[in-house]
Amino acid sequence: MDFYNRLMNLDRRWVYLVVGIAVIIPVLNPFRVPVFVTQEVRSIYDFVESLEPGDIMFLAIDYDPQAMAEVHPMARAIMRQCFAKDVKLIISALSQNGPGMAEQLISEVAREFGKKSGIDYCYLGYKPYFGLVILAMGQNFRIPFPEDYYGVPLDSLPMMRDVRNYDDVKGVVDISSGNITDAWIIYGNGRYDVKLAIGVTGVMTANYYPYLASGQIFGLMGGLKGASEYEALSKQGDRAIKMMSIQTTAHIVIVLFIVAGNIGYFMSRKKNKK
Amino acid sequence: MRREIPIAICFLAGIFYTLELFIPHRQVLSIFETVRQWAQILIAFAYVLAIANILRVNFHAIQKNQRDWPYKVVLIVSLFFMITLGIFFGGIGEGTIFDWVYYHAQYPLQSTMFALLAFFIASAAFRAFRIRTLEAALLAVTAVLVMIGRVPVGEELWNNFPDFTEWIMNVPQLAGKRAIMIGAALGAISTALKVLTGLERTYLGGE
Amino acid sequence: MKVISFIRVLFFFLYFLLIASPLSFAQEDLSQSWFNPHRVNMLIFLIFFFAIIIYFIDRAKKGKSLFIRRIAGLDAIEEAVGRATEMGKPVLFIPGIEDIDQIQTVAAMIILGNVAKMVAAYDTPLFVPICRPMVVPVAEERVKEGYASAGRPDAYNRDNVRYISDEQFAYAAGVQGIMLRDRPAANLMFGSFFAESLMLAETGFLTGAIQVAGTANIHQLPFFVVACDYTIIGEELFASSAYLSKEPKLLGSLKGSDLTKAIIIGILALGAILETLGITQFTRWFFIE
Amino acid sequence: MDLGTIIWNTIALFLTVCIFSFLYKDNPFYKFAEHLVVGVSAGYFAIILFYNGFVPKVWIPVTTRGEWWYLLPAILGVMTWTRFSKKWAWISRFSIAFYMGIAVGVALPLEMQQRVVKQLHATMLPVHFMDIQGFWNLLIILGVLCGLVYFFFSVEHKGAVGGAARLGIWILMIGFGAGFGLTVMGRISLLADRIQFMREWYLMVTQALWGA
Repeated sequence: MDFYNRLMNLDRRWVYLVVGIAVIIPVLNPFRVPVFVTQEVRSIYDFVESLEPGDIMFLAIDYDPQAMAEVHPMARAIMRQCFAKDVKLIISALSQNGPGMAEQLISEVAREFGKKSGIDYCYLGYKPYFGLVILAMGQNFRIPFPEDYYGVPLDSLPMMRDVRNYDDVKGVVDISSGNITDAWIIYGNGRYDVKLAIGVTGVMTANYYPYLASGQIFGLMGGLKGASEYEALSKQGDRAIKMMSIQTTAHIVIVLFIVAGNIGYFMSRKKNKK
Repeated sequence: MRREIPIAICFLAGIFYTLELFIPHRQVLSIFETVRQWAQILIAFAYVLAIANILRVNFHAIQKNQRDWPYKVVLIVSLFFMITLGIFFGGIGEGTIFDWVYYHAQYPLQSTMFALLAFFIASAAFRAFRIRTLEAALLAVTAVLVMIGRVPVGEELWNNFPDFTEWIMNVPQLAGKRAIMIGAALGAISTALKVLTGLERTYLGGE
Repeated sequence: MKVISFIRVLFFFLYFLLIASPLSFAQEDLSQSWFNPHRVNMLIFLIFFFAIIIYFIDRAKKGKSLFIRRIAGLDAIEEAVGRATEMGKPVLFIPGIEDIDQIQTVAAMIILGNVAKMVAAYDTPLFVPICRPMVVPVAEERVKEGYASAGRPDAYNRDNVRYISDEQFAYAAGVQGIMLRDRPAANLMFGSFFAESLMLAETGFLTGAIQVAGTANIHQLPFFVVACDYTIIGEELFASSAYLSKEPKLLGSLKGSDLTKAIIIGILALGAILETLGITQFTRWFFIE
Repeated sequence: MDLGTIIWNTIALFLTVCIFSFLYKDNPFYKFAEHLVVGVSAGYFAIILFYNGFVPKVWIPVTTRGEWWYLLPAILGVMTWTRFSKKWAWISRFSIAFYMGIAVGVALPLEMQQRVVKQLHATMLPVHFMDIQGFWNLLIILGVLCGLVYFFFSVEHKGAVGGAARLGIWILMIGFGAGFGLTVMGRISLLADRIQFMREWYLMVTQALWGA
């Protein structure tokens, strides 16, 4: 068998081996791939940067644990950036399986920055029917959430004393893996004019560009790539960036295999014709 | 009798639940919900059939000394091992042995099976993405473009690469997906309708 | 007379278009009422579609012959089974990983019956690994019936319909085991598949089997298209029961579904034209909360 | 690091390697792991259904609250067991029919709503040439139309219908290619996750044996 034929009929185990190596190397020796920051991610970063210490921002953690790999780094980076700047956070978790995961993240980051519940942040937790919850919070956070996640009445939390509704927060960043994003756009922004930015999974990203163009959202982070951009900008964490390097090598290797297979196919066909 | 009654049951239950979408009455909805719970209970009981099937098939294999029969012993022992742990060793809560076995045996096994897909997806791409016909070309070229567009290499090559992949997702991909979805839904609905009216009674089996 | 009834239909149409169109986002409390007025459009669509299907089934029963185009993937089933029997190797039928409540699984069971009939004539084993308990009895019955109708009830082996596991990847592992060790020469995969699709199709390719797959799960179709010899796409799966059995009542429903598609194409074109002209009433009528 | 954790994690590592060994070829270790995962998961589901299906939904309501009507589904469930007898097997059809009826009834309107009417609504887009989106809208509409034509079964794919169907299949192919390319990322993440686990095991064991 000549070279091209052999290339075309390469044993699958060589493919496995090369793909394995392409993933193992960046896991063991993480390197940085260039991160191109897009405007839609930068505007979220700029917004958070523009906040003063003591300002309040609303962070909506609206995804299930299955989507963690892609969007968790976004939530983490934004939370860390806020706490580093002493910006206060109100956090909700409107996805059914999300509250426990959100709580873990919050307590982990809060411990790192020495932040206290009720003083530096307020975790509202979960209530069903996200559309209605988002609408009700436009009246007063206390309607859907008389108490926070830990069962403490909002009225007794120092940071919530003068906070009633969206008018008292500087903006909302919604990180989501499902249609809760739509509710935030339709009800949050549409009804109450909330200044809104979103972070979504890779598959969802394309659907939300129209809202960016129309100004209904001011920023958009899409999937692992958006997360890595935000990490690079804010310099808070590098999980998504690391993952990006693994993805890059693996994708390149697979594409090269496809190209090699086609070269083998065309060259051997050419020879057969002769 | 043996056929007509089941068909009647299926028809009534089907019509009842088709109407659910149109009746917002609270009490009625709670009845719907209760009866739906019944279906879940039914499955819990039907699982006995599944276990019986596993035991029968594997016992026969062991009895006949079929090739690989020692592994069937592993299968049956591990099945009973899990059931024993769940019932006699503290239930299924966090920190029980059942939980530990789940996290350190079942979970790694399953997630490694899942991870094998990374290799399979590569070998399938290598083998099948040969540009033999126009259809194959469209398939292969789109896949390669989307793969490149998802990682920073794309931007390195061409500034608008990510926008281009998004266009692929947003226009041709979306159109194809919708066409399949609408067609498949119509097919599913007409099959469902035939089941409901008893025209299609395969699920009941033969006489 | 015709004119009058036409006007009546038109009036009816306009009434729904302009007055009853369910477009309000009203938050009124419906928890005590017996009908949700916002879903009146859905009800009409459903009744309309049912009527078309029933009409065509009825017509087909009266003996009007119906044309149906060739579906390569379904012809390939026969070819694959034929090759397996020639080689004296088993046939593997995988009915997806969802329960019998999923319509795709029902469609798979219909195909299974036909495959059993094909296989029964020869002494070729037919393996059916199963992922959900409720599918077990149905599949057993289907295979038994298939063998019986081919005149070989004695050839039916109950142990070949095997429950494997409810867990997706445990199921995939079990099926891979059958592929590797029993070496079926034909793998038929029909039903609702998820991530395990590529696992099964790649392992099947390794063993050199002819593979025919069909699913309506859009996200898994790419993998079947890439790794199998023939792929049945979306609605073709549901059409298969009519295609394989050639029963007039089933062919009739296919015709009805085709007409519905033609109507949908018309509605779509009309909607786009009206939307382009800035008339949004029509589109809104297809809005569902 | 206590010994228990190390032992459990070593078991997990061993099983992980067993499964990966399949990539080279089928072997006794993989066979062992394969049968183990099938057995363990079948047992796991039996227990989960027992504690989540039977205990809270039948046992507790009937024995502690006296809500006897929860026995009805239990009877339906027991009826499936008649399949063990040749003579009475037909009784199991009642349960299957009940289950099918509910499933089909729930699915019917939802399929219509989610996959037909909502998709239709989303596809009725304005076509214009003011910006590029207006033109893309035209492509989307044409794509959906041609895709639908491909699914016509009762007309021969010749002439105009054949042309549209062919265009339809091209669109589907582009969609499949995109779907394939998009999935690669997720699958690679899963592999990275397993490799990360193996690395952590290595670090844990070396630390336990030789200290930090």
